[in-house]
Amino acid sequence: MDYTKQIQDIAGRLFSEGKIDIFIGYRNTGFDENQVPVLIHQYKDVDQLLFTDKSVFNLANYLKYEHTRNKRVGLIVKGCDSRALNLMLTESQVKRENLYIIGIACEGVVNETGEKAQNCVECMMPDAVVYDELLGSATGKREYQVNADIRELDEKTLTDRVEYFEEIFENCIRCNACRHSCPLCYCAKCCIDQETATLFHGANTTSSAFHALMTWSLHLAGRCVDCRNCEKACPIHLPLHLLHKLNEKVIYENFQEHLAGMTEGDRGAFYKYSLSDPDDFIL
Amino acid sequence: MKLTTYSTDQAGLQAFYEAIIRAHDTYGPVEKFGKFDFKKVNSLSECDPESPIPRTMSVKPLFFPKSAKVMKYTATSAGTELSDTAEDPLAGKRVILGVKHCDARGLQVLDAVYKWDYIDTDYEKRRENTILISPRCDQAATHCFCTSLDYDLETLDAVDVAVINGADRKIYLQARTEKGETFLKENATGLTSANGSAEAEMKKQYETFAASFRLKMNYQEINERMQGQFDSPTFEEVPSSCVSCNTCAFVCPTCHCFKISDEKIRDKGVRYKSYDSCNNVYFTLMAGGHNPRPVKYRRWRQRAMHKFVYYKERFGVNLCIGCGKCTTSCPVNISIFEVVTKVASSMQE
Amino acid sequence: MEAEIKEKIVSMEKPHMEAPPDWQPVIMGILCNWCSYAGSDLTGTSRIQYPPNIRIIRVPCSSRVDPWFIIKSLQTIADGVLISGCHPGDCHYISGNYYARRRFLVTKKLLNFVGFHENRVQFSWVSAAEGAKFAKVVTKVTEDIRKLGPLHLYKKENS
Amino acid sequence: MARVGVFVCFCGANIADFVDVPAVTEEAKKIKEVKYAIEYKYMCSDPGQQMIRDAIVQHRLTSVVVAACSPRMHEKTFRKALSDAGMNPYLLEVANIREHSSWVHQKDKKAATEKASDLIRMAVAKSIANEQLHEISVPVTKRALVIGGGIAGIQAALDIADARIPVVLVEKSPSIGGRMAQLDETFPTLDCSQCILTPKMVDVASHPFIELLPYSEVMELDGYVGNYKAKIKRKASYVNFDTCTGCGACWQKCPVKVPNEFNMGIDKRKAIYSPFPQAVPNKPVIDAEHCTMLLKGKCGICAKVCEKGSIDYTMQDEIVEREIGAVVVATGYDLWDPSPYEEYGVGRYKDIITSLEFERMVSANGPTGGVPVRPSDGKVPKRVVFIKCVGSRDEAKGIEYCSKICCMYTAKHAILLHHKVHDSHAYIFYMDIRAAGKGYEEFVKRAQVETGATYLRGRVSKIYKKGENLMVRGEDAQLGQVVEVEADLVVLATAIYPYKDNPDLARLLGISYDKYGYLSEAHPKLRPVETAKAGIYLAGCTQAPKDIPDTVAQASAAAAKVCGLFAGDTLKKDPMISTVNTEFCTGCQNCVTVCPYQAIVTEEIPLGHGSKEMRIVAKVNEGVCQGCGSCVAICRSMAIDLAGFTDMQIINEIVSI
Repeated sequence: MDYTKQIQDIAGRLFSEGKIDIFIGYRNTGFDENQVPVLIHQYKDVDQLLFTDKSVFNLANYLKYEHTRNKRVGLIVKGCDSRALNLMLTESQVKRENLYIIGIACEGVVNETGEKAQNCVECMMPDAVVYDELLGSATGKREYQVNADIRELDEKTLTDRVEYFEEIFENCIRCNACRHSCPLCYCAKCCIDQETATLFHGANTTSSAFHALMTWSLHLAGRCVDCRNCEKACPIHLPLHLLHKLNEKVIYENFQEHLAGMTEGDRGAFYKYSLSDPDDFIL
Repeated sequence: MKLTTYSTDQAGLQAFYEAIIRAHDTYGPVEKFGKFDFKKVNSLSECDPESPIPRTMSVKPLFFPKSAKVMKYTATSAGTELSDTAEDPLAGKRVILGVKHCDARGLQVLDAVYKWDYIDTDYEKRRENTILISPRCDQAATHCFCTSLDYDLETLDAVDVAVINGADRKIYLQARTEKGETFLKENATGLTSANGSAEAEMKKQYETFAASFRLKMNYQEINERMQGQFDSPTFEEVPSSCVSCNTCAFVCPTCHCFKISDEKIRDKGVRYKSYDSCNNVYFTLMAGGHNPRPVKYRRWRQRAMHKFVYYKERFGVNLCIGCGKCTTSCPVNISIFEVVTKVASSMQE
Repeated sequence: MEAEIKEKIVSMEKPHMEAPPDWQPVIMGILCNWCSYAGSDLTGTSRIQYPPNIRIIRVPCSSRVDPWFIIKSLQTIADGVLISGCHPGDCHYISGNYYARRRFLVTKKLLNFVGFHENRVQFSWVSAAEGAKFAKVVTKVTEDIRKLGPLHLYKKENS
Repeated sequence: MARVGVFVCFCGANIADFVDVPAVTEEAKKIKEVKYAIEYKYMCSDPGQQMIRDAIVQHRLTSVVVAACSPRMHEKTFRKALSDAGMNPYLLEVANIREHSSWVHQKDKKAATEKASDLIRMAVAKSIANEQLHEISVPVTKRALVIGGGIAGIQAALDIADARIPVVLVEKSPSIGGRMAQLDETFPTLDCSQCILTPKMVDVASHPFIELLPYSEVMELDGYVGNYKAKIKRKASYVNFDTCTGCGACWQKCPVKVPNEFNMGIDKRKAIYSPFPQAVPNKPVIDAEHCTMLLKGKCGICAKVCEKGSIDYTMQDEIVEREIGAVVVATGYDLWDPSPYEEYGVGRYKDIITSLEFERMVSANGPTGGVPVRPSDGKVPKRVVFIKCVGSRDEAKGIEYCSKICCMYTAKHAILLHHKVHDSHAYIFYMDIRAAGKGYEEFVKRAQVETGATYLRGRVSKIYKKGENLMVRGEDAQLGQVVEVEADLVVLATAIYPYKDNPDLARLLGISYDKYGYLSEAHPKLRPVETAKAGIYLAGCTQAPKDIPDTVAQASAAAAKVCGLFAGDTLKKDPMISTVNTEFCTGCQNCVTVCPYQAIVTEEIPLGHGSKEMRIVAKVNEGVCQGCGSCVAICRSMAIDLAGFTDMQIINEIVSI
């Protein structure tokens, strides 16, 4: 998967036609084969741009910062990224008319070790769902499948799960990188930083980490697009996707919904209801 | 001072480590979620002192933990009584294996601020009671540039005991401090004394190591140039891809910003001291609502300038030690090396 | 005598942790004002007895209950949480309990996934007329949680 | 620094017997913020309240906790006590130690006492976060909109107008009167429907406080209680009502014939028509769907014959706007379509008619001059079979509910038939006879005795043709045998069903409706007239099947509600509603999605201080918000909070149990 050429051309065109102020893409770090997201402001920089299966980071994230607000932005989105973008549009965080979106029919990106990332292996919608032009050939929606790790953990006993997760929450250093790298965590001030939380969960203790991560995952329930920005950002490499995938599973099994942000206007499972929702868990 | 040196082979070293683990509270780099992190160990099999650089975390958390109790209190109508927290788990005598030299340098740099006008007794105690055993690196990793930041053979006093893989396939253990000296002597069983003979080997090893660096900077020059760079426009563009995720500060061996927070339930409360980061928007938010660093590039500037200028001005040492941990952990792979060199070089343009 | 026959209570999630002999579970009850709280009042006025372990908070509607409240309760003093609202369709605010129901299900499953026994968090629909049902529900929940023993997961230091 | 006062009540023996009140008070004194705590026999008594008032002043209390009975009991009482002492009433918290402790733990005094202390500690913690709140007052436009000009609408309009409150009465057909105008005589007194209805219709037309908008429909309603704005479409009538005298020349001459809705299509009306002789207003309208002039531009006879020149083919629909404070919805009912009953041959056999068609036939001003006739051959029927519960109470083919009025009107029909055709005989197939109501049972008896009608308990299984008559085969459950009755005419008591456009109306008004399309009341027992949306009320069959007395009663009730709403110059509202902190609001509008009352709108505010760029934030409409808190729980950035139940208050409670 390499669209470097096409993307450089498009970005060049957009700049020369004066259609955009900023183009958000990827460039090489210059130190290793990893890539840095880059915000380009002028035509002469477009040759930095590239797009390969190492273009991992979800660029929609950059639309939540002051320096892109109300600017005309061109950006590259893979399948998952585009659904995050769709949610941002639905939740009116960005204006569609300000965006020029290059959608990618994604073939999956690779992780540090060079093999295809888990979320790409399990990806249910690799094609961009919102775009001005699409690169690659769309392969369409795939069947829902339960995440491998979730299936594994579900078989564990309660006490085993307790041990497993305590490990996770103890190791969390509460740098909040997960939150900051999530395109859907765009709040002006995160509830975790507000008095209602800091008065009781201000320290970086395990219990606070638990509180923060649980709240976070519940705020993303039915919205998470599984781009795994959070997991890549986590310096401790905590398997944060577990929380989201579990929510996804529960929501799929009970409300027959998955793939957040497929259509603009869909806010996710928590913001609607059906009279026939399961009631049997209630006394 | 005269440095005691012993030599041994791989098996001997393992035995040495095992002996230590048996005899002392020992910490070592333990693999967690595919990354190394310092944890208490009870057998050598749990940890890998030779684990490759870079590691996620430095040894900093063992001296300045992510969250530590400052005090406890009980608030009733009778008044508020303070009570001390339980025994500090990190204050006891202990040995840390597999400390990278950069980690140790980090602590050395931190000493300057912790032993400055106010002496942080907790920190001091932890430092005093700890022996750092440090295998010397043979190969620089992608983002390492410690050699550019006054790390050379002479300033090895950051570690107590250095472990050196000689080019002659021997492994040398050398005390670098008095603490190390006594410790090494106490635990020398099974080691052959090799005073003097090690120096040449060490030099060779160091040279090959130094040669393996891809990143090099002229620190003096950078430092001087940066001083005039406060208003450099480069600061505004370079970190535009930063997502202010704070990771860099949390993994940095020398970042030492913290916040104080209470957790009160019913009438009992605990006061904590926890990591904070200057990349955090609310880090500089004042009670009145004014925030001098509301935008990302200003926070970034603060970070870079603090690392390469301010700290040096104040304490005479550079705050950044070139370990490359921030770059390794950065979700968007921003390299502080790249940023500062860019900024410094931007002056000529 | 009785103390001897009674077998020891251990924490469900952490079997190695044993409850002190005089341990009593604490349950946080969050009730909606119009149905369940009124129902609990009726339990009182009709003098129906139930275990004294529950502490009740009044909220206008079950839809006011943020999953936060559940997590915070479990992290502080409570060993379990009971949340109760109007029966589906009876919501004083038309649709509140429908939204709440979705949130509750996901929260319950998530908590269970990370290690909380499913009975730690329970929900019920209790109408203003169901004083007897409220007593029954509280008794059940209390007994469930007594069986589970004290909660030792991610508790605040000083709780 | 918070200074809380705690007042623990013995409630005579109610609390004191099972909770160690003095111990509880001592426990409360230990709490840091508690500056004063005391117990007393009856806190709700005058001396009790006096204690509270004095303590507030003496100890400069910042909030008050009363530990006594349920807040649902005495919260108001104690709030008043606070405000009497010059303290904001919403700084009160009630710890419910009676219903929640003493009464339910009577066997375990120790535990009950502990629990009481905990409940107090929680209340204290909450009260610390209490804020001063002030009643919200919303201005009201004192004008009511009544939708539907049937008996319900007429009654509501008259009652409201008689209270000297202006009313806008909107009726979609050319004349008010509705279903009742189609009826001949009414049970149980058999007084003529027209005779009792038309005077009211005339009153409406002539009432100084009623603005009658016939041939009109409500298109839009926005705003909130006391401050609605309604857009109403006045359909083009092509007749200038101001000059028209209703002489009728036009409709006598009009060549176009159209089935007459008012007579259930039994006879024909013209393309320009007034629905019935006593119509109000008694002015014709042109039915644009059939008028050849409007369709093809040919004809124009009515214009020629009109002496006043009132005909205007160029007339257009117009939209009028009215500011109103309250709405009464009285859109009435339709008949359920019986075609699923194929075995009855509905649609196949001409001589099967619905009860309303029969009603029109026997009506003095009806198409057949008051004599029932067979549609097939115009003969007067002698043997008439009435079938009840056609559609009603039939989950298989029809609907679950009972239409309520069929038992009575079928009895009435039997009597009317007997009056009009003396030698006739009525057979009535029924499931049950439901004659609950003043004089109803007597009326049914009268029908049976007076007309000798044959009441057959059982359902009809089949109707088939025999010669020119119909054979009705059914079961007589009492004899347990199949019976067959030869009938000249079969009358189906078809179920009452809401108009198919009821749901659209409901959506337009922002109120809810049930699976059939009946509009939903706020509470089935205690608020049967209100809807969930403040300021919108229901009257008549639009809410559920009703007979005339019930409908009129509900209409008057709705009117009373409107008058009550308009009693003051402003509406007073409980201040416990949502408020937005625009600093944190991200403008994602999830709150807008979940709010059941459309109480949240969005507004644009500057991005920062004095910045040109704007951003969207949520805005709560004080008038509409009911304070359920759905938006608060859904708000991820915690930008919305609910006064009286803020996150801080609830969390304080949680961490102090």
